[in-house]
Amino acid sequence: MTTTERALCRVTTEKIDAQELIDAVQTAADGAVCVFYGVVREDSRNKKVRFLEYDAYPEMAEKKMRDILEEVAVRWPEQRAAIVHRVGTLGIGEASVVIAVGSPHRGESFEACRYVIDRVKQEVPIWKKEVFTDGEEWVEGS
Amino acid sequence: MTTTERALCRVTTEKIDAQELIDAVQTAADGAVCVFYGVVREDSRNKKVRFLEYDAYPEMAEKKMRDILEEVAVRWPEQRAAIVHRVGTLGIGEASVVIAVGSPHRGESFEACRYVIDRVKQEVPIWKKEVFTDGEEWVEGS
Amino acid sequence: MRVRLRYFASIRERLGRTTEELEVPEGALVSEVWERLVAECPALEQQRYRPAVNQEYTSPGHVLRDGDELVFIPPVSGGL
Amino acid sequence: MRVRLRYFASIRERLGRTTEELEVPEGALVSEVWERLVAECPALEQQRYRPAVNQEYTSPGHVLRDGDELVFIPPVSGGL
Repeated sequence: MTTTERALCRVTTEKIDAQELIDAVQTAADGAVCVFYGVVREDSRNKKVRFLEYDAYPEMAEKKMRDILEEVAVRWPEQRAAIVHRVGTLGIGEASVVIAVGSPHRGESFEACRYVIDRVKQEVPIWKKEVFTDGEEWVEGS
Repeated sequence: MTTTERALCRVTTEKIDAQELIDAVQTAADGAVCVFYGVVREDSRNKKVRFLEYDAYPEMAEKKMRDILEEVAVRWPEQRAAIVHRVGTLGIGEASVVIAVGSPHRGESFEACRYVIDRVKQEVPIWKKEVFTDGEEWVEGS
Repeated sequence: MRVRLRYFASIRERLGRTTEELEVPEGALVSEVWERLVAECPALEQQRYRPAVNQEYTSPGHVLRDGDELVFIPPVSGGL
Repeated sequence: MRVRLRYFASIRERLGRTTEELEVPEGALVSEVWERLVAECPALEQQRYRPAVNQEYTSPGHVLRDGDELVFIPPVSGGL
Protein backbone atom coordinates (compact mmCIF):
# COMPACT_ATOMS: atom_id res chain seq x y z
CA MET A 1 0.00 0.00 0.00
CA THR A 2 1.44 3.30 -1.06
CA THR A 3 1.18 6.49 0.89
CA THR A 4 -1.05 8.11 -1.68
CA GLU A 5 -3.49 5.28 -2.18
CA ARG A 6 -6.26 7.19 -0.50
CA ALA A 7 -5.17 10.58 -1.81
CA LEU A 8 -7.69 12.73 -3.61
CA CYS A 9 -7.16 12.83 -7.39
CA ARG A 10 -10.16 12.97 -9.62
CA VAL A 11 -11.50 13.93 -13.02
CA THR A 12 -14.96 15.41 -12.69
CA THR A 13 -17.62 17.11 -14.77
CA GLU A 14 -18.75 19.18 -11.79
CA LYS A 15 -17.66 22.49 -10.36
CA ILE A 16 -14.59 21.92 -8.18
CA ASP A 17 -14.98 22.41 -4.44
CA ALA A 18 -11.59 23.66 -3.20
CA GLN A 19 -12.58 23.08 0.42
CA GLU A 20 -12.82 19.35 -0.27
CA LEU A 21 -9.19 19.37 -1.42
CA ILE A 22 -8.05 21.40 1.58
CA ASP A 23 -9.81 19.00 3.94
CA ALA A 24 -8.09 16.12 2.16
CA VAL A 25 -4.56 17.47 2.59
CA GLN A 26 -4.47 19.53 5.79
CA THR A 27 -3.31 17.90 9.03
CA ALA A 28 -2.74 19.27 12.52
CA ALA A 29 1.00 19.35 11.77
CA ASP A 30 0.55 21.86 8.94
CA GLY A 31 1.26 25.56 9.14
CA ALA A 32 0.65 26.22 5.45
CA VAL A 33 -1.81 25.26 2.76
CA CYS A 34 -1.20 26.36 -0.82
CA VAL A 35 -4.06 26.13 -3.30
CA PHE A 36 -3.67 26.67 -7.02
CA TYR A 37 -6.58 27.28 -9.40
CA GLY A 38 -6.15 27.05 -13.14
CA VAL A 39 -8.94 29.17 -14.55
CA VAL A 40 -10.34 29.88 -18.00
CA ARG A 41 -9.13 33.15 -19.37
CA GLU A 42 -10.80 35.28 -21.93
CA ASP A 43 -7.92 35.80 -24.33
CA SER A 44 -5.79 33.22 -26.00
CA ARG A 45 -3.24 34.17 -28.64
CA ASN A 46 -5.05 37.45 -29.21
CA LYS A 47 -8.41 35.82 -29.86
CA LYS A 48 -11.49 36.04 -27.66
CA VAL A 49 -12.42 32.74 -26.07
CA ARG A 50 -16.16 32.07 -25.69
CA PHE A 51 -15.67 28.91 -23.67
CA LEU A 52 -13.43 25.87 -23.39
CA GLU A 53 -14.14 22.19 -23.83
CA TYR A 54 -11.95 19.82 -21.84
CA ASP A 55 -11.61 16.20 -22.86
CA ALA A 56 -9.85 13.54 -20.78
CA TYR A 57 -8.78 9.93 -20.90
CA PRO A 58 -10.16 9.62 -17.41
CA GLU A 59 -8.70 6.32 -16.15
CA MET A 60 -5.19 7.21 -17.28
CA ALA A 61 -5.57 10.83 -16.13
CA GLU A 62 -6.36 9.69 -12.61
CA LYS A 63 -3.51 7.19 -12.73
CA LYS A 64 -1.02 9.86 -13.83
CA MET A 65 -2.31 12.23 -11.15
CA ARG A 66 -1.72 9.52 -8.58
CA ASP A 67 1.81 9.05 -9.94
CA ILE A 68 2.39 12.79 -9.46
CA LEU A 69 1.16 12.60 -5.87
CA GLU A 70 3.60 9.73 -5.34
CA GLU A 71 6.40 11.91 -6.66
CA VAL A 72 5.41 14.60 -4.16
CA ALA A 73 5.37 12.07 -1.33
CA VAL A 74 8.90 10.94 -2.20
CA ARG A 75 10.30 14.41 -2.68
CA TRP A 76 8.53 16.13 0.22
CA PRO A 77 7.64 13.40 2.72
CA GLU A 78 6.01 15.84 5.14
CA GLN A 79 3.55 17.15 2.58
CA ARG A 80 0.30 15.92 1.07
CA ALA A 81 -1.29 17.03 -2.19
CA ALA A 82 -4.61 16.63 -3.97
CA ILE A 83 -5.65 17.27 -7.58
CA VAL A 84 -9.10 17.63 -9.12
CA HIS A 85 -9.46 18.39 -12.83
CA ARG A 86 -12.75 19.34 -14.38
CA VAL A 87 -13.79 18.35 -17.91
CA GLY A 88 -16.64 19.35 -20.20
CA THR A 89 -17.65 22.90 -21.04
CA LEU A 90 -16.12 25.68 -18.93
CA GLY A 91 -16.86 29.38 -19.11
CA ILE A 92 -14.51 32.31 -18.55
CA GLY A 93 -13.31 32.47 -14.95
CA GLU A 94 -14.24 28.90 -14.07
CA ALA A 95 -11.61 26.61 -12.55
CA SER A 96 -10.43 23.76 -14.76
CA VAL A 97 -8.03 22.40 -12.16
CA VAL A 98 -7.49 22.87 -8.44
CA ILE A 99 -4.42 21.62 -6.58
CA ALA A 100 -4.00 21.80 -2.81
CA VAL A 101 -0.87 21.12 -0.77
CA GLY A 102 -0.68 20.90 3.01
CA SER A 103 2.74 21.45 4.56
CA PRO A 104 4.41 22.21 7.86
CA HIS A 105 6.33 25.03 6.16
CA ARG A 106 5.28 27.73 3.73
CA GLY A 107 8.22 27.66 1.33
CA GLU A 108 7.82 24.02 0.48
CA SER A 109 4.08 24.32 0.05
CA PHE A 110 4.64 26.71 -2.86
CA GLU A 111 7.36 24.54 -4.36
CA ALA A 112 5.29 21.38 -4.19
CA CYS A 113 2.15 23.04 -5.52
CA ARG A 114 4.03 24.47 -8.46
CA TYR A 115 5.67 21.12 -9.09
CA VAL A 116 2.26 19.46 -9.24
CA ILE A 117 0.73 21.87 -11.75
CA ASP A 118 3.85 21.70 -13.93
CA ARG A 119 3.69 17.90 -13.92
CA VAL A 120 -0.05 17.89 -14.60
CA LYS A 121 0.57 19.98 -17.69
CA GLN A 122 3.29 17.58 -18.87
CA GLU A 123 1.82 14.19 -18.11
CA VAL A 124 -1.90 14.05 -17.57
CA PRO A 125 -3.94 13.09 -20.66
CA ILE A 126 -6.39 15.97 -20.70
CA TRP A 127 -6.91 18.34 -23.60
CA LYS A 128 -8.63 21.62 -24.11
CA LYS A 129 -10.42 22.96 -27.14
CA GLU A 130 -10.71 26.70 -27.37
CA VAL A 131 -14.00 27.84 -28.82
CA PHE A 132 -13.70 31.35 -30.25
CA THR A 133 -16.34 33.58 -31.71
CA ASP A 134 -15.15 32.48 -35.17
CA GLY A 135 -14.01 28.90 -34.88
CA GLU A 136 -12.48 26.39 -32.54
CA GLU A 137 -9.18 24.63 -32.03
CA TRP A 138 -7.70 21.83 -29.96
CA VAL A 139 -4.71 23.13 -28.04
CA GLU A 140 -1.75 20.78 -28.27
CA GLY A 141 1.04 21.25 -25.75
CA SER A 142 4.70 20.97 -26.55
CA MET B 1 -5.12 57.41 -6.73
CA THR B 2 -2.94 54.32 -6.62
CA THR B 3 -3.70 51.03 -8.29
CA THR B 4 -4.28 49.27 -5.01
CA GLU B 5 -6.54 51.82 -3.39
CA ARG B 6 -9.55 49.57 -3.64
CA ALA B 7 -7.59 46.38 -3.02
CA LEU B 8 -8.73 44.01 -0.28
CA CYS B 9 -6.51 44.08 2.79
CA ARG B 10 -8.09 43.68 6.16
CA VAL B 11 -7.59 42.66 9.76
CA THR B 12 -10.61 40.79 11.03
CA THR B 13 -11.79 38.86 14.08
CA GLU B 14 -13.93 36.59 11.90
CA LYS B 15 -13.25 33.38 10.03
CA ILE B 16 -11.64 34.24 6.69
CA ASP B 17 -13.67 33.60 3.55
CA ALA B 18 -11.12 32.71 0.85
CA GLN B 19 -13.74 33.07 -1.88
CA GLU B 20 -14.05 36.76 -1.06
CA LEU B 21 -10.32 37.19 -1.72
CA ILE B 22 -10.48 35.22 -4.96
CA ASP B 23 -13.40 37.32 -6.16
CA ALA B 24 -11.39 40.43 -5.30
CA VAL B 25 -8.34 39.47 -7.36
CA GLN B 26 -9.51 37.36 -10.30
CA THR B 27 -10.18 39.01 -13.66
CA ALA B 28 -11.14 37.61 -17.07
CA ALA B 29 -7.50 37.98 -18.12
CA ASP B 30 -6.30 35.51 -15.47
CA GLY B 31 -5.36 31.91 -16.08
CA ALA B 32 -4.10 31.29 -12.55
CA VAL B 33 -5.13 32.05 -9.00
CA CYS B 34 -2.80 31.12 -6.15
CA VAL B 35 -4.20 31.11 -2.61
CA PHE B 36 -2.05 30.71 0.48
CA TYR B 37 -3.44 29.85 3.92
CA GLY B 38 -1.34 30.24 7.04
CA VAL B 39 -2.91 27.84 9.53
CA VAL B 40 -2.45 27.09 13.21
CA ARG B 41 -0.39 24.01 13.76
CA GLU B 42 -0.44 21.77 16.75
CA ASP B 43 3.28 21.64 17.51
CA SER B 44 5.63 24.48 18.10
CA ARG B 45 9.19 23.91 19.20
CA ASN B 46 8.25 20.45 20.46
CA LYS B 47 5.42 21.71 22.63
CA LYS B 48 1.71 21.09 22.11
CA VAL B 49 -0.21 24.22 21.22
CA ARG B 50 -3.74 24.47 22.66
CA PHE B 51 -4.61 27.59 20.73
CA LEU B 52 -3.10 30.86 19.52
CA GLU B 53 -3.94 34.45 20.33
CA TYR B 54 -3.21 36.98 17.60
CA ASP B 55 -2.84 40.65 18.46
CA ALA B 56 -2.57 43.44 15.88
CA TYR B 57 -1.96 47.14 15.59
CA PRO B 58 -4.84 47.20 13.15
CA GLU B 59 -4.52 50.60 11.44
CA MET B 60 -0.82 50.15 10.80
CA ALA B 61 -1.27 46.48 9.86
CA GLU B 62 -3.73 47.42 7.13
CA LYS B 63 -1.45 50.23 5.98
CA LYS B 64 1.55 47.89 5.73
CA MET B 65 -0.56 45.31 3.90
CA ARG B 66 -1.54 48.00 1.43
CA ASP B 67 2.14 48.89 0.99
CA ILE B 68 2.85 45.23 0.20
CA LEU B 69 0.08 45.17 -2.41
CA GLU B 70 1.66 48.29 -3.94
CA GLU B 71 4.98 46.47 -4.11
CA VAL B 72 3.25 43.62 -5.95
CA ALA B 73 1.62 46.04 -8.39
CA VAL B 74 4.98 47.58 -9.19
CA ARG B 75 6.84 44.31 -9.53
CA TRP B 76 4.12 42.32 -11.32
CA PRO B 77 1.87 44.86 -13.04
CA GLU B 78 -0.40 42.19 -14.51
CA GLN B 79 -1.24 40.69 -11.11
CA ARG B 80 -3.53 41.58 -8.25
CA ALA B 81 -3.28 40.41 -4.65
CA ALA B 82 -5.42 40.50 -1.51
CA ILE B 83 -4.59 39.84 2.15
CA VAL B 84 -6.86 39.15 5.10
CA HIS B 85 -5.37 38.45 8.52
CA ARG B 86 -7.44 37.18 11.40
CA VAL B 87 -6.82 38.15 15.03
CA GLY B 88 -8.14 36.91 18.36
CA THR B 89 -8.24 33.28 19.48
CA LEU B 90 -7.59 30.63 16.82
CA GLY B 91 -7.73 26.86 17.23
CA ILE B 92 -5.59 24.20 15.56
CA GLY B 93 -6.19 24.10 11.80
CA GLU B 94 -7.81 27.51 11.56
CA ALA B 95 -6.47 30.04 9.06
CA SER B 96 -4.71 33.06 10.54
CA VAL B 97 -3.99 34.61 7.16
CA VAL B 98 -5.18 34.10 3.62
CA ILE B 99 -3.49 35.63 0.57
CA ALA B 100 -4.85 35.41 -2.97
CA VAL B 101 -3.12 36.37 -6.20
CA GLY B 102 -4.73 36.50 -9.64
CA SER B 103 -2.38 36.28 -12.60
CA PRO B 104 -2.37 35.62 -16.33
CA HIS B 105 0.43 33.08 -15.78
CA ARG B 106 0.92 30.34 -13.24
CA GLY B 107 4.61 30.80 -12.46
CA GLU B 108 4.26 34.40 -11.42
CA SER B 109 1.20 33.70 -9.31
CA PHE B 110 3.31 31.47 -7.06
CA GLU B 111 6.16 33.97 -6.94
CA ALA B 112 3.92 36.88 -6.05
CA CYS B 113 1.95 34.92 -3.45
CA ARG B 114 5.13 33.79 -1.77
CA TYR B 115 6.49 37.31 -1.88
CA VAL B 116 3.38 38.59 -0.12
CA ILE B 117 3.47 36.09 2.75
CA ASP B 118 7.20 36.67 3.23
CA ARG B 119 6.63 40.43 3.40
CA VAL B 120 3.67 40.04 5.74
CA LYS B 121 5.88 38.11 8.13
CA GLN B 122 8.54 40.82 7.98
CA GLU B 123 6.53 44.02 8.09
CA VAL B 124 2.97 43.74 9.33
CA PRO B 125 2.52 44.55 13.05
CA ILE B 126 0.69 41.42 14.14
CA TRP B 127 1.85 39.09 16.88
CA LYS B 128 0.96 35.64 18.05
CA LYS B 129 0.95 34.20 21.52
CA GLU B 130 1.22 30.45 21.76
CA VAL B 131 -0.87 28.99 24.54
CA PHE B 132 0.46 25.59 25.56
CA THR B 133 -0.94 23.09 27.99
CA ASP B 134 1.59 24.41 30.52
CA GLY B 135 2.05 28.10 29.87
CA GLU B 136 2.03 30.72 27.17
CA GLU B 137 4.49 32.81 25.23
CA TRP B 138 4.51 35.70 22.77
CA VAL B 139 6.40 34.70 19.66
CA GLU B 140 8.84 37.37 18.56
CA GLY B 141 10.17 37.15 15.02
CA SER B 142 13.74 37.82 14.02
CA MET C 1 -5.11 -11.08 -31.57
CA ARG C 2 -7.18 -8.05 -30.71
CA VAL C 3 -6.35 -4.67 -29.21
CA ARG C 4 -8.75 -2.03 -28.03
CA LEU C 5 -8.21 1.53 -29.19
CA ARG C 6 -9.66 4.68 -27.69
CA TYR C 7 -9.44 8.10 -29.31
CA PHE C 8 -9.40 11.51 -27.69
CA ALA C 9 -9.38 15.18 -28.58
CA SER C 10 -8.05 16.05 -32.07
CA ILE C 11 -7.46 12.41 -33.03
CA ARG C 12 -11.00 11.48 -32.02
CA GLU C 13 -12.41 14.34 -34.09
CA ARG C 14 -10.28 13.50 -37.12
CA LEU C 15 -11.24 9.83 -37.04
CA GLY C 16 -14.83 10.51 -36.08
CA ARG C 17 -14.99 7.69 -33.53
CA THR C 18 -14.17 7.18 -29.87
CA THR C 19 -13.26 3.53 -29.64
CA GLU C 20 -12.76 0.36 -31.68
CA GLU C 21 -11.36 -3.15 -31.49
CA LEU C 22 -8.68 -4.00 -34.04
CA GLU C 23 -7.44 -7.38 -35.16
CA VAL C 24 -3.63 -7.22 -35.38
CA PRO C 25 -0.97 -9.88 -36.10
CA GLU C 26 1.00 -11.44 -33.25
CA GLY C 27 3.97 -9.23 -32.39
CA ALA C 28 2.45 -6.10 -33.93
CA LEU C 29 4.08 -2.83 -32.92
CA VAL C 30 2.37 0.32 -31.73
CA SER C 31 3.84 2.14 -34.72
CA GLU C 32 2.25 -0.31 -37.13
CA VAL C 33 -1.18 0.41 -35.76
CA TRP C 34 -0.52 4.12 -36.12
CA GLU C 35 0.46 3.58 -39.75
CA ARG C 36 -2.87 1.87 -40.39
CA LEU C 37 -4.66 4.90 -38.94
CA VAL C 38 -2.64 7.30 -41.07
CA ALA C 39 -3.39 5.21 -44.18
CA GLU C 40 -7.08 5.49 -43.40
CA CYS C 41 -6.94 9.16 -42.43
CA PRO C 42 -4.04 11.05 -44.07
CA ALA C 43 -4.84 14.16 -41.99
CA LEU C 44 -3.15 12.31 -39.11
CA GLU C 45 0.22 12.34 -40.88
CA GLN C 46 1.43 15.48 -39.07
CA GLN C 47 -0.25 14.60 -35.79
CA ARG C 48 2.15 14.45 -32.83
CA TYR C 49 1.37 11.86 -30.18
CA ARG C 50 2.76 9.74 -27.34
CA PRO C 51 1.45 6.20 -27.35
CA ALA C 52 0.04 4.69 -24.16
CA VAL C 53 -0.55 1.00 -23.63
CA ASN C 54 -2.71 0.00 -20.69
CA GLN C 55 -2.61 3.57 -19.40
CA GLU C 56 1.17 3.95 -19.31
CA TYR C 57 3.21 5.95 -21.77
CA THR C 58 5.39 3.82 -23.98
CA SER C 59 7.35 3.98 -27.25
CA PRO C 60 6.27 3.39 -30.87
CA GLY C 61 8.36 0.19 -30.85
CA HIS C 62 6.29 -1.37 -28.06
CA VAL C 63 5.16 -4.92 -28.94
CA LEU C 64 1.43 -5.32 -28.44
CA ARG C 65 -0.21 -8.23 -26.67
CA ASP C 66 -3.70 -9.60 -26.94
CA GLY C 67 -6.21 -7.50 -25.01
CA ASP C 68 -4.04 -4.38 -24.71
CA GLU C 69 -5.66 -0.98 -24.55
CA LEU C 70 -3.82 1.35 -26.93
CA VAL C 71 -4.26 5.10 -27.02
CA PHE C 72 -2.44 7.65 -29.14
CA ILE C 73 -2.18 10.61 -26.80
CA PRO C 74 -2.13 14.00 -28.55
CA PRO C 75 0.16 16.53 -26.81
CA VAL C 76 -1.69 17.23 -23.57
CA SER C 77 -3.06 20.65 -22.71
CA GLY C 78 -4.87 20.26 -19.42
CA GLY C 79 -4.27 22.35 -16.34
CA LEU C 80 -4.94 25.89 -17.50
CA MET D 1 3.77 68.76 23.81
CA ARG D 2 1.93 65.48 23.96
CA VAL D 3 2.35 62.17 22.18
CA ARG D 4 -0.02 59.25 22.19
CA LEU D 5 1.41 55.79 22.91
CA ARG D 6 -0.22 52.46 22.15
CA TYR D 7 1.12 49.13 23.38
CA PHE D 8 0.81 45.70 21.85
CA ALA D 9 1.65 42.07 22.54
CA SER D 10 4.54 41.47 24.96
CA ILE D 11 5.09 45.17 25.64
CA ARG D 12 1.40 45.68 26.42
CA GLU D 13 1.46 42.75 28.81
CA ARG D 14 4.65 43.89 30.54
CA LEU D 15 3.35 47.43 31.02
CA GLY D 16 -0.18 46.34 31.82
CA ARG D 17 -1.82 49.05 29.70
CA THR D 18 -2.87 49.52 26.10
CA THR D 19 -2.59 53.25 25.59
CA GLU D 20 -1.56 56.50 27.21
CA GLU D 21 -0.82 60.15 26.48
CA LEU D 22 2.63 61.36 27.53
CA GLU D 23 3.85 64.92 28.03
CA VAL D 24 7.30 65.20 26.44
CA PRO D 25 9.67 68.15 25.91
CA GLU D 26 9.91 69.84 22.50
CA GLY D 27 12.36 67.95 20.32
CA ALA D 28 12.11 64.72 22.31
CA LEU D 29 13.46 61.63 20.57
CA VAL D 30 11.75 58.27 20.25
CA SER D 31 14.65 56.71 22.16
CA GLU D 32 14.09 59.05 25.10
CA VAL D 33 10.49 57.90 25.45
CA TRP D 34 11.68 54.30 25.37
CA GLU D 35 14.18 55.06 28.15
CA ARG D 36 11.34 56.38 30.30
CA LEU D 37 9.44 53.15 29.79
CA VAL D 38 12.48 51.04 30.68
CA ALA D 39 13.03 53.12 33.81
CA GLU D 40 9.45 52.41 34.83
CA CYS D 41 9.55 48.74 33.82
CA PRO D 42 13.07 47.25 33.86
CA ALA D 43 11.75 44.00 32.33
CA LEU D 44 11.70 45.94 29.05
CA GLU D 45 15.48 46.35 29.03
CA GLN D 46 16.06 43.30 26.79
CA GLN D 47 12.96 43.92 24.69
CA ARG D 48 13.66 44.23 20.96
CA TYR D 49 11.46 46.65 19.03
CA ARG D 50 11.14 48.81 15.93
CA PRO D 51 9.59 52.20 16.64
CA ALA D 52 6.70 53.44 14.51
CA VAL D 53 5.50 57.04 14.40
CA ASN D 54 2.12 57.69 12.83
CA GLN D 55 2.03 54.11 11.55
CA GLU D 56 5.34 54.16 9.72
CA TYR D 57 8.51 52.47 10.91
CA THR D 58 11.21 54.91 11.90
CA SER D 59 14.46 55.07 13.88
CA PRO D 60 15.14 55.62 17.59
CA GLY D 61 16.61 59.04 16.69
CA HIS D 62 13.30 60.27 15.20
CA VAL D 63 12.33 63.70 16.60
CA LEU D 64 8.77 63.67 17.90
CA ARG D 65 6.15 66.32 17.16
CA ASP D 66 3.05 67.30 19.04
CA GLY D 67 0.19 64.86 18.45
CA ASP D 68 2.33 62.01 17.12
CA GLU D 69 1.20 58.44 17.65
CA LEU D 70 4.19 56.42 18.85
CA VAL D 71 4.28 52.64 19.04
CA PHE D 72 7.16 50.37 20.00
CA ILE D 73 6.62 47.38 17.74
CA PRO D 74 7.89 44.08 19.15
CA PRO D 75 9.36 41.76 16.48
CA VAL D 76 6.32 40.77 14.46
CA SER D 77 5.09 37.19 14.24
CA GLY D 78 1.94 37.27 12.18
CA GLY D 79 1.24 35.17 9.13
CA LEU D 80 1.62 31.63 10.35
